[in-house]
Amino acid sequence: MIRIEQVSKTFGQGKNSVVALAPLDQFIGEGEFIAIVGPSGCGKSTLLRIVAGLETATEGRITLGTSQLKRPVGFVFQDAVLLPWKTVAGNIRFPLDTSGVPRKVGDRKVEELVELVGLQGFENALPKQLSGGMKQRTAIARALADDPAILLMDEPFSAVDLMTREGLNDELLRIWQATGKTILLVTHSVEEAAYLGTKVMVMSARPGRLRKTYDVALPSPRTEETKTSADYLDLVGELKHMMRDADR
Amino acid sequence: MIRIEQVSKTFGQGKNSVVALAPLDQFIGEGEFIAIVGPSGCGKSTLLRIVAGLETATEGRITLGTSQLKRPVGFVFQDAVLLPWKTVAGNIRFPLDTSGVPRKVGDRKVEELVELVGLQGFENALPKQLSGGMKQRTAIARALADDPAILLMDEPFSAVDLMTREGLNDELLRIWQATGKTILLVTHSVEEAAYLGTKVMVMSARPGRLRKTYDVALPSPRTEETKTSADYLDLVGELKHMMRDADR
Amino acid sequence: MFLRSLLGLAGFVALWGAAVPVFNIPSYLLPGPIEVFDRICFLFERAELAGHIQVTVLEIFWGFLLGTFTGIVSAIVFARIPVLLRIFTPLILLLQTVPKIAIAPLLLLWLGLGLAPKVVLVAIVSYFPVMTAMLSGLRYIDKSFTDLAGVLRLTPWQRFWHVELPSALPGLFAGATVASTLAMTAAVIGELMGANKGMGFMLATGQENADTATVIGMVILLAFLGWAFFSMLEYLRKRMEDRFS
Amino acid sequence: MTRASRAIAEYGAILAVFLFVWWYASGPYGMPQYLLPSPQAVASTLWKMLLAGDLLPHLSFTARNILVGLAVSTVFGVAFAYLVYKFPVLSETLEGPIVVLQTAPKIALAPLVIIWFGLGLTAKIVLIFSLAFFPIFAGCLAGLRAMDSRLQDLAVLLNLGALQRFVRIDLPASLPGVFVGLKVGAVQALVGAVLAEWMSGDQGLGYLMTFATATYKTPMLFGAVLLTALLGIALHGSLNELEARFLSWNSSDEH
Amino acid sequence: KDKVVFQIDGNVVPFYAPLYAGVENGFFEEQDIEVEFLYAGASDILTNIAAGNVDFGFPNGDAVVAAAASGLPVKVVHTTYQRGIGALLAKSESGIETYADLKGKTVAVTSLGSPNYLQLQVGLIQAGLTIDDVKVEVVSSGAIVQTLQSDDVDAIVFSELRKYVLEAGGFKVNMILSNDFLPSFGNVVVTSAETLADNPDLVKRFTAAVTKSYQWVIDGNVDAALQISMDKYTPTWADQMPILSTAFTNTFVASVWQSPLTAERGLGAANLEAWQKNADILAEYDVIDTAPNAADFVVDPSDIK
Ligand SMILES: Nc1ncnc2c1ncn2[C@@H]1O[C@H](COP(=O)(O)OP(=O)(O)OP(=O)(O)O)[C@@H](O)[C@H]1O
Ligand SMILES: Nc1ncnc2c1ncn2[C@@H]1O[C@H](COP(=O)(O)OP(=O)(O)OP(=O)(O)O)[C@@H](O)[C@H]1O
Ligand SMILES: [Mg+2]
Ligand SMILES: [Mg+2]
Repeated sequence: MIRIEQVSKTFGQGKNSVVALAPLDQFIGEGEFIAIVGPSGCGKSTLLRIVAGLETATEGRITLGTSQLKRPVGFVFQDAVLLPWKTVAGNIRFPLDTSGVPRKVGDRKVEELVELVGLQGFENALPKQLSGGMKQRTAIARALADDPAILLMDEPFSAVDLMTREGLNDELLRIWQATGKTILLVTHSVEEAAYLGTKVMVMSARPGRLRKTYDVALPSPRTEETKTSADYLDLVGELKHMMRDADR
Repeated sequence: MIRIEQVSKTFGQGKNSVVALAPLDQFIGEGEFIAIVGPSGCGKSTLLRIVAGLETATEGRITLGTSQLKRPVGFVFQDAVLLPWKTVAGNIRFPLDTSGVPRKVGDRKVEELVELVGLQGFENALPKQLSGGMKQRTAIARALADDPAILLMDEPFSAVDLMTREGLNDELLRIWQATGKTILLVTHSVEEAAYLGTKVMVMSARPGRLRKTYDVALPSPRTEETKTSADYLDLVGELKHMMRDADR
Repeated sequence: MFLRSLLGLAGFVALWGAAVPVFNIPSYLLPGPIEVFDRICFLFERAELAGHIQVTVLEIFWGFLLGTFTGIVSAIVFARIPVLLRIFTPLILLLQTVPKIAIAPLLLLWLGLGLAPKVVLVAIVSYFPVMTAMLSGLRYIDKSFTDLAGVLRLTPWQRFWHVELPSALPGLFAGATVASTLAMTAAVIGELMGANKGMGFMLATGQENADTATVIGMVILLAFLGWAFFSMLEYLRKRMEDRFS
Repeated sequence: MTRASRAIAEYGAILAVFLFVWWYASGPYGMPQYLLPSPQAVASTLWKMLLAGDLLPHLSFTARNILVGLAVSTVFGVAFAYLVYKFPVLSETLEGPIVVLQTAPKIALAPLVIIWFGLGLTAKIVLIFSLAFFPIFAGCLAGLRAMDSRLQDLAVLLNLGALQRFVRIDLPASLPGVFVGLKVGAVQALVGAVLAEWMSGDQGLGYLMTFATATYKTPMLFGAVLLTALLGIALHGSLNELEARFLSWNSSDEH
Repeated sequence: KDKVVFQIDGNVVPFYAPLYAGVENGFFEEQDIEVEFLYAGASDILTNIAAGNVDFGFPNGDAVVAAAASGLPVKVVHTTYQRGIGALLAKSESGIETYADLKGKTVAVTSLGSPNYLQLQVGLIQAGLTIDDVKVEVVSSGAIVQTLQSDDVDAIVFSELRKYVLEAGGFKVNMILSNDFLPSFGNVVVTSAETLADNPDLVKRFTAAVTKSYQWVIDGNVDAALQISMDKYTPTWADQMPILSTAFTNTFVASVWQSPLTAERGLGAANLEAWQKNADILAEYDVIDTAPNAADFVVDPSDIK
């Protein structure tokens, strides 16, 4: 459960200040999958960072209702953020190593995750030897490694091709359904938002504010068929319309 | 004009070597707009970097037939690469400053470009104060600044929202038509590839090789209508099919 | 690498050997390599040079260790609590800039005549480059790494060991290299302020006696020691880099 | 509290503590004057010297030598680091020898430097240079080596000439390292200046110290030491200020 | 058995051979004293003694006067060198034979606070010149001899003993002893007032051992003492034995360690008048603010109870 109350964020002071986020309210229940869409620079990353506790809100309050106190959230950063001195496997197992998971258990988990994101054969590659998409997939695997109750993902699939993306979308849905995680996912693809989310938050630009939150009334589990259903197509259309509007 | 002859690239040596690019041939005429699609890690970035001279091909030859000898290519990197000590305006004008363009002329050009990528009001922001999409747009503006004859763009629109992306697509088309640049653009969106390219190169993964080059027989100039034309939709369908195949 | 250094060394010695007769340099200004070599052998045989070297090496070893350790630890503390940095900076600079010879009697008074004052002196001078480098490494650490550490709720120790140290490592090694050279100088200075052992003492003896061959001989031995020190640091650096990859 | 007033408060507090401890040690605790003169004695000595015009010439002499030496060291340190960075072959053959040269104790070489370079200003600058060069060199080199390699791609793409590449990309990118080197180098320059004056000449704070030591004018000795330290603090402060100005883009704090 | 730290001015040089020989011959052992030699500059030695860092010191007399004038609680307990050994040294080929010849020349001293600088001033004044008639350079003791050798300066005012070093280096040297116009003392044994008051017995035994050491050398053992020094303490000087032997016999034995006074009262005897004169001159030339009372810091060895 995440309760966002009147959270706003202003960077800088005085004349040079930028209002990244106007006061924003949102309640996110346990096990919900929230997709966030909005124009570039509208404060999506900022919102996620505030929820993760990386940025303090200028005003307002965030309440995380999670029992997993030590490491409440997993985070996929917009730009991967891999430790350059660690290999793919090393990066993925980093959250495990730092929370004292036994070596053996970690090894198994890493192997599983490498396969999930399709990086078999690159376990021992260093980040500088990876393509953009491969870095991003490593970061996704890392965020999943220690099974956080809340998963915050900032455009996790932006650098991967359509096929991989669809595969990862389905994997994410599967994991979500199996574990009941609460997920916040920022994306630029309204199709993705509609396909994955239980709710879609549409934000508008400068100062970033929540325009509307859509409840997605598509049946679960979602499959390829979902993408051809009239409800889905309607929602996508509506979201696109909304976005075009939001941008003005 | 770019002639790619039997170009291949292998990273590393011996057991750890990775074949990023299998021998690849492609002729790209003056003023063509080539879109490149392919799964993550198939060597798209590598190919662009070889064309730009940032990486030497293990084998084969690249010939650039351009009169603009000093600075033949403009490049949009997959991950922005801005000078962290320069502002948005400073980054955009960097190619101008370093080629001795008079201050005044540069100022005007920068203003124009800032508007093109929608960063008005952020001219004096430092990269660390920008959102992901804003960084990427700054990088696009910089690549356009000194009007290179060849433009190499590595997923330039991956971090911007759909609306901005469509706007930038149309701007790019306009610039291309007005200036007759040769453009190579890597994208994960087959729709984008079909909409923009005169040719679409489809690559397949590991080792990256050229699967097929499609000639796009859509009328020019392309407009919103193009996106509803049967030819376009056919091409997109075919490309998607090809991609699904390529991935296996 | 080793061979190349050896070649460079041979070239240097040859140049030196040639320059002395060619430019007719009197030996009280610059004795030839053979004379210096003879003198070193002589000192080994007759003046227990090996014992002197051992004393100096010990001083450098403990002092460098102490200085580096406090440098790293205090940099971490300073980075977390900037007020402390501002408060301690003047004192640290005072310690660094006080001519050691000027306060020698005070040091002896507090630390005695043995190894301790020399070790402390070496520690003081090694401290500063290491602390400065570490502090800079921590200050300019890539912000996204800090974010990662924040998200993973790393403990301070984990944060240091897995994120901060590897990031700061290149700068830290540069600092340690600088510190190593200063450490050697400090050991020698320490021995000048009241000693009867060590290479610095030997060197002062040579100086006092206008015995340029001994002075140059000591300088060369110290240089060898410095080279060994540097090679050790390089080795360590490579090992550390492996450890963190 | 504003930045300035906070700084004044902090420095005031630390100064007060420092003076108190000093006063206590030299007064009530009973350290004899010849080991540790009281702060009052030092202050009054300095004040008398200042009034007699015996202080400022020494101070400015030392300060000037430090600045000149530091400037020369910076130019050569950065230039040399850049060469070594650009031509890795040089690094293999030169870095070791440079380090080794550095380990030669300056205090031992100081007399030789005076013998070789005479008694004038050159010898002093050479001595300062021999101390300050290496930290700057090492810092700059570390800064260059830690540079984001993607910036090099940008330089290649824009076909920048050697000079532009240095001024516009390599130098700014290596500045964090350069500043580490400068801070350590500044302290070393100070040590070198004092050492040089200690060895020869009749001007400067270092000279004042030898004179005071030989004549047991301990208050003067401590006064000179204190002034040296103040010079060091001023230099360090200016470098911090410069760093804050030039590297604001790089610091992680957001103010 | 008492362990004492004995800090000697400068460094290990054969000029201290009597002390080394005394230790090797067991003269200190006989007094139940074990000596550890330590080295430093004169002013450091005196500060160390005052601070209690070391037990005995062997600095030059001028430094002791200056220290006493500054209130350091130090006591001369053995006036080992009965006169000063400061001297003006110039290469013979320079033609400098008197202070008058220095006009317009460059002269090096180790510090403007050193007694040598005072000697230079007084020497010039007595020759009808002033300090402004020469160019003075300050050069550290580690480099001063070389600056004369390399002709960076025309003369140096330093220790008489350097004459032998220079001659060993093949230079012909002219020398003017400062003591002739400005009485002072070379190396003397110093201890702290506290040690003297609390442990006079130790001081007595120590000075007795020092006396015995010097007496042994004076009694025809110059070469033997030098040999001991070369064997254990100053091996690098071995090839200069002949010169040193001459120097010892002609200078040290003849007129430095012995004087009419010592013939009367034994080695190390204190001539309080001479000390007082030394102090007065230092005060007169502003090296020290006020002259201390010689009786306050100089003790004749025979007076130690
Ligand atoms: N550290 C910072 N300092 C100052 N301004 C900042 C900072 N970080 C973000 N901003 C500003 O806050 C606004 C929102 O940024 P944010 O990164 O949240 O956008 P976003 O919605 O994630 O955009 P994108 O889709 O392009 O990533 C932007 O205008 C940006 O300039
Ligand atoms: N510097 C390098 N060293 C070693 N291997 C590398 C290096 N750069 C790229 N590779 C490898 O080359 C292959 C192709 O990489 P490239 O970056 O060209 O892929 P891409 O097609 O751009 O992928 P993406 O869409 O994910 O960006 C990858 O397998 C990658 O691991
Ligand atoms: Mg963002
Ligand atoms: Mg790529």
